[in-house]
Amino acid sequence: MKRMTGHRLFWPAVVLIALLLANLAFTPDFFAIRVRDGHLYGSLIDILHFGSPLILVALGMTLVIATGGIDLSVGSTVAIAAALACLHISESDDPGSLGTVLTAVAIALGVALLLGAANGVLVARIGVQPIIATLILMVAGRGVAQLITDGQIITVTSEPFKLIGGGYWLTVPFSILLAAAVVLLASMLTRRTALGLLLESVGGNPVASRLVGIRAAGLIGLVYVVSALCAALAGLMISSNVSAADGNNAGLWIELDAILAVVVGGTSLNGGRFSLGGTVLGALVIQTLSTTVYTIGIPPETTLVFKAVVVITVCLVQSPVFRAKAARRRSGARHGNRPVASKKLEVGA
Amino acid sequence: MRAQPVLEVRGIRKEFPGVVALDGVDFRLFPGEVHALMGENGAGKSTLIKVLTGVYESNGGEVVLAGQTVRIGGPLEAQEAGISTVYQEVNLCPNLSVAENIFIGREPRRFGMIHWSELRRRAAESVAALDLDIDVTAPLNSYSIAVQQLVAIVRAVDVKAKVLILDEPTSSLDRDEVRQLFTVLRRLRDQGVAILFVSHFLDQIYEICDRLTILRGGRQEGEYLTSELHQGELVARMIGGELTGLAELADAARTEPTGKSFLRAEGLGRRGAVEPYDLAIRPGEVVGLAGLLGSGRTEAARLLFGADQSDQGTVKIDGAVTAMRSPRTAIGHGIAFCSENRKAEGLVGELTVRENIVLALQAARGWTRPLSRAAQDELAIRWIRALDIRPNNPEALIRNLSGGNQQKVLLARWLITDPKLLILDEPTRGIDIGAKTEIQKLVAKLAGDGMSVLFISAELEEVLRLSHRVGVLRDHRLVAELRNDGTLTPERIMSTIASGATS
Amino acid sequence: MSTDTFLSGLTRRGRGQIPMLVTSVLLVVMFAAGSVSYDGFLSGQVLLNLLIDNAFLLVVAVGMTFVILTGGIDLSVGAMVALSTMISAWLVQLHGWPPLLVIPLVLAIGTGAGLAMGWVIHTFEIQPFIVTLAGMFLARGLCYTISIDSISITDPTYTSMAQTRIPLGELFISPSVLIAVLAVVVAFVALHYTRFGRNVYALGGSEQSSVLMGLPVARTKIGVYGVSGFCSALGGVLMTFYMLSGYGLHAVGLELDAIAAVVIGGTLLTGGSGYLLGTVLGVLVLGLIQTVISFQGTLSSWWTRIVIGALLFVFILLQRLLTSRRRS
Amino acid sequence: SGGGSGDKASGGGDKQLTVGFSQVGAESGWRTANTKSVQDAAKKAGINLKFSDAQQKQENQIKAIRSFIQQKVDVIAFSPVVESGWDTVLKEAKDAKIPVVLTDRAVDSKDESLYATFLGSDFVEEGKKAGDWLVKEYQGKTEPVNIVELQGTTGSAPANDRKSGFGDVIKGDAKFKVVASQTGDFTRAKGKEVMQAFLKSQPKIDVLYAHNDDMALGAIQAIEEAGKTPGKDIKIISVDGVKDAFTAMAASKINVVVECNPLLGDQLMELIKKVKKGETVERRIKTVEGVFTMDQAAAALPNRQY
Ligand SMILES: Nc1ncnc2c1ncn2[C@@H]1O[C@H](COP(=O)(O)OP(=O)(O)OP(=O)(O)O)[C@@H](O)[C@H]1O
Ligand SMILES: Nc1ncnc2c1ncn2[C@@H]1O[C@H](COP(=O)(O)OP(=O)(O)OP(=O)(O)O)[C@@H](O)[C@H]1O
Ligand SMILES: [Mg+2]
Ligand SMILES: [Mg+2]
Repeated sequence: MKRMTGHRLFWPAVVLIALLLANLAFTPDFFAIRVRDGHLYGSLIDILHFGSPLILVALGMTLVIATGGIDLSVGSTVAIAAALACLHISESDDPGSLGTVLTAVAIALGVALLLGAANGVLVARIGVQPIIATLILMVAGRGVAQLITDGQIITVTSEPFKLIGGGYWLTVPFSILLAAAVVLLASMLTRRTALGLLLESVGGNPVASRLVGIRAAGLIGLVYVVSALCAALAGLMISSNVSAADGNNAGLWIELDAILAVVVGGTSLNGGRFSLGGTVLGALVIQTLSTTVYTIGIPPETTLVFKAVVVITVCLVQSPVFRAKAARRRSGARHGNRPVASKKLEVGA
Repeated sequence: MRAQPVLEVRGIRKEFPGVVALDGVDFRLFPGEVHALMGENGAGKSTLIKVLTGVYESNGGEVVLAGQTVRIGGPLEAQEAGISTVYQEVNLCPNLSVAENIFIGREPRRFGMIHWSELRRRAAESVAALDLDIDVTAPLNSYSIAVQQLVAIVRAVDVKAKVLILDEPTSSLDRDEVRQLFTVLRRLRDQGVAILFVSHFLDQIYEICDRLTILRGGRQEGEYLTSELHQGELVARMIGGELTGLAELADAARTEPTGKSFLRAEGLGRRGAVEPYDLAIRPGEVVGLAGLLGSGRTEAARLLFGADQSDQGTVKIDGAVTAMRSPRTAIGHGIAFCSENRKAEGLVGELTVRENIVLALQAARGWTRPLSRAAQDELAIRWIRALDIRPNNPEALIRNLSGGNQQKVLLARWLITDPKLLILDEPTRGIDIGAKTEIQKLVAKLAGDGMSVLFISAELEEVLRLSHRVGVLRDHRLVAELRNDGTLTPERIMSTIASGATS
Repeated sequence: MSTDTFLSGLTRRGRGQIPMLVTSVLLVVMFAAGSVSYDGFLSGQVLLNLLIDNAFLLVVAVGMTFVILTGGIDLSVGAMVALSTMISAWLVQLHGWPPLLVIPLVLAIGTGAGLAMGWVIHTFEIQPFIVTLAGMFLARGLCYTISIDSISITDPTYTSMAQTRIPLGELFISPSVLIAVLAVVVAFVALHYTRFGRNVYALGGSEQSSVLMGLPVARTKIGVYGVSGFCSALGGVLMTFYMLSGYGLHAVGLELDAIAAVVIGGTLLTGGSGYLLGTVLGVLVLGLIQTVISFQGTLSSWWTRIVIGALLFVFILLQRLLTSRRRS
Repeated sequence: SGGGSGDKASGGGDKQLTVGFSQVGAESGWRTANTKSVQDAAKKAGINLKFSDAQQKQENQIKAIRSFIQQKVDVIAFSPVVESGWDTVLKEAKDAKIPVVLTDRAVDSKDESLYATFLGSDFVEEGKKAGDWLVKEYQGKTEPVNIVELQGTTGSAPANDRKSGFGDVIKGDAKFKVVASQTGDFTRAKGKEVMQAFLKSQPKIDVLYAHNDDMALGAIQAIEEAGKTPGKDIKIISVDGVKDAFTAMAASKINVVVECNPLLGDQLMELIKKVKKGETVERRIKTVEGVFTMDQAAAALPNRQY
């Protein structure tokens, strides 16, 4: 088992390391981490810092995908959570107080919970296909976020709120700690309890899962709620990082990045087996990729071509079939795998 | 000997990561013969067939077709080379109609377009040739696994190939269908088709096969003429030892338990599936269900488990009316249901053997009370040993197991939940004779310890061997309940089915 | 018993059609509601505009239907549409190539790109999502490498394609509508009356079974991405007619619209089940929602989104409830 | 709510004017202010405004204009998503005898008769103004000036034009060097992220040119976190002129803001009335826009409306 998980994460890790090394070639002190003003400072820290929201969203997405679903609404949830929290803080008399910030966080998470539950009900109870069920919220949710912010950017100045996405704790960016804590919690929840097994079963064979008595509807509802909560946390991070809520742009297209992270992490979109570690690696790969674009100085008009090349390389490297084919080509004629004779088959009469 | 073989393999070797499935197997198939491939579960029969038809690439050895060494790149090439195959699990498309499943890839066409009416007409004809009366325009997944198996056979037979390979085609079939199938096979054989036949039913082998090849543990044990090898010896060569008898089982079944019934169905029915029926099962009692293909045995059982919703009647458990809203409710009341359709309704292919075994138990405990890893391992290893599941590695992915071994895992899944009522729908499907005996003994023992069992099997002998009472279904109606008092024979059940009356 | 069997046989056969029926009825209801609420809504031209304005989406969604029926997905379509407009504009406008050469070339490029993606998906067993996502990045990126700006087309062939009105009595349609309808008809025939089409369904039902049944899985799988690539390129050509320009930011998010149209039309994302005509209905639903919004005309940007979401929600909910009631 | 009240009331005495207005979307605070200005002005002028949001898609805008034609509005006004590709639909409008007024962005149509007039800013001009300020600021200095640029959404008209206008001006002087240029998608979060990477990969940055205020505001945070002083260690040029930017400028964090005025509602309504009456109007009407520097910021701040 241990060897297998090791295997599963091996290739995403290789890709991540390769990307980091590529950066090192362009920026010699890329790996340098200094302490500045009592904060850790360096490119690697940035990657983790900016990658944290994506890690969170991708984490929730992994669980949804494990059940064979997909959640397109996370971007809108990010925006709604950000907007709600910032609105509450900016309208309160004492934006700097911890109480205000805690209520703001509670409001954001509470609403996200409702949104996730709505998705869950649509998918699990009413039986709408996940992509459409969540598309509804994706479209409408962005409107709701804009409605909350009145289409403007709400700027907030609140020290405790700033901590969530932009602050530091024990020299480490708080968002990294928060993301790490959520990752840890999620892996405990899925691997220390039976949740992981049951989710994989529901995603792997829903019919059989019903017949063994798994409460699939409940589980599916749960993953959409978790996904929405993760997205809301990410939304708080994103808005806190820039001290502003942007209903129009916060979390725009993050669902695509999150799904990509999940897939790069080796979880199949068909549901079933999932790997949270893989997802974290996948999210880091994507964030590193963006950073690489900035550091190498790839012009914006070729950025996408570059990304395409990297993504396809990543897939190929991860594909066992590709590796096998490449290995076979390298070992040339030596392989004895094929039957001796290879006369082309004639169509029988 | 006779003419040259149509198909011959020499020294075939096939390795999977960690398993050598075939190790230097030789095998010949002559035109105009029915040739049985025999062996225990996991012996390598299906793998050999898949290598023959190009599904798997072999790691050595050669395939000779009509005297020429060939490389078959896949099922498509095999088909083009005149090899038609029914693989072990039903491998058809559940979403397509029966007619399409029969003809897909070689649909009749007119002006380059698929000629639908012709296709339907011909499909109906082919289906009728096997004495099947079904609507060929309905999607395949609306039919039971047995019908699907027949459709797969129809498809393979219809191709008019030189070589016909059938991997356990009869595992879900009743005697009538088997008889029909054999008629067809004999006709084909007489036309010179070479037929490769796999089955765990010895009497079927002796009825239809001219020659047999025995595989044991991935090696070829030998090739024999059926007429020259008697049953006992065949079994001994397959399992490499003696098989202990079944006689005492039948006796144990006679003493019928008394007492209050654990479960009682009253007027339970579902429109379009089963007509209202009454059935009671006492603790320690084994009730068999008999009936023809599509008679509604599975559907009757599914109502008891809440897998389908009943729309009439009630279920009483320990005397209290219970609404079977979902399998979860049923499980909560100590009912277990092992489905006949293991691929669609049983296995979670990506999970390991261990995980598949503990799944039902874990689901019943809920996700907050996980079984510890040690407990899981302990359970898995115990049942792997008890049912002789091969390979004996609890971490193997279940989809890589042989059909029979998968079936054993599913059985284990339900046995560890220690249910009060165990519903077994074709539990011995695809299981070899050795293991079948073990399983039957196990069921008898569990019943002896007080478990109620509802036992459904297409093999009447098996039903009779285990059951105290046999419910007979016909056309979705429970027509009779027969006491297994020693006088009950398969023939009497058959005649009950035929007359449709209580006898 | 016989009535039971008969009935079950009937529902068995009819089951597939019910969602389509429900969807069409809901569509009519929606149109009726629009007609009651807004002046000028109840006119044939509004209906025809639905087709004129969504011709390219329709074509793209047709291609997407093939892919989704096999259980795959193609995220590259929007970017391929943009790339097609870009290549057309670039070659015709900046290099003076004749349209009659450019259009087939664009179609060939689209088909080729689709086939290439299909090949990668099949040979290396990589998830379609990620391969076509890379395709999406690549196609958009290529747009920008050609030009960051939007390129206007003034070529007479293109302008006449754009501005020709084919009269239908009082009303009119554009040539693009004819092309789109033709694409639908061809695709319908291909899906329901050719082996390729049936193999598409089989592949979606079970890939493993398709392999074991000896169906040409590789050809089919690569083929559907080719079809989708072709349809995106054709959609791109239609969009070039519609916009008379090539631009890297054209058709952003079109893939989502296409997928939504296919799925609203009743096709299962898991493959194997669905109808092409459902896709047509899906496109009409999306178009009609937009028409309603623009007739309403008083919605702010965010209320626009919220109302689109809400209408979609109501539609999906009704569709779902009505079909499932019928089934049980 | 943000929407109009939806009253179909027939307004004042004479026949009420119905105007179809197709907006690009709601992608930024600037845009929202623009929308609001148009909506408020319409209400004030007693014009029945049919508003349609294109969500940044040209195809949606074309559809909206078609539907306006269908609804027989009196005048169509719109802010084109891009410049090209409007001929067909504008011709349809012309055939239906509905005059068209462009706002905010122009269209590049050869046929001048397709629209009556164009009211709005000139993005190239804005880029030039930004460049002019820079040239003036570094007049007489000789040491090289390293500039980083935060571009808007790749391919969008303001990004393209602000880049090229700026580039044209500084091209003349070899000491100006754009050492890094990336897109920040017009958002704060992206602006901050990209700036943070720039700060690590570029050894020396003298000037930041951001295509809009939001990116500049994001970048300021990154600069501060890197221990530098925005406005001093790194000079910042930004475009748009939203309130937050003025606040930052008043705090000496932004050196100069090139205004791009979204509040053209009243002007637009005037124009529309004129056009409807058949009066001749200028083909190109520029909105009043200024360049604000640090010292003017505090004074201008109270007047900022958005
Ligand atoms: N894809 C695979 N990966 C790994 N091991 C496999 C795979 N397929 C088969 N095996 C192994 O090969 C051996 C032979 O399996 P096979 O299916 O041929 O058995 P069989 O004789 O058909 O048994 P049964 O009677 O149960 O169908 C088994 O040990 C099985 O676990
Ligand atoms: N003539 C037929 N032959 C077989 N199945 C039929 C026929 N007509 C209808 N069916 C359908 O096939 C399904 C099979 O029912 P069910 O599975 O309950 O039967 P069964 O007695 O368990 O038979 P099997 O041996 O096929 O499992 C039912 O849905 C039934 O409606
Ligand atoms: Mg087998
Ligand atoms: Mg059955």
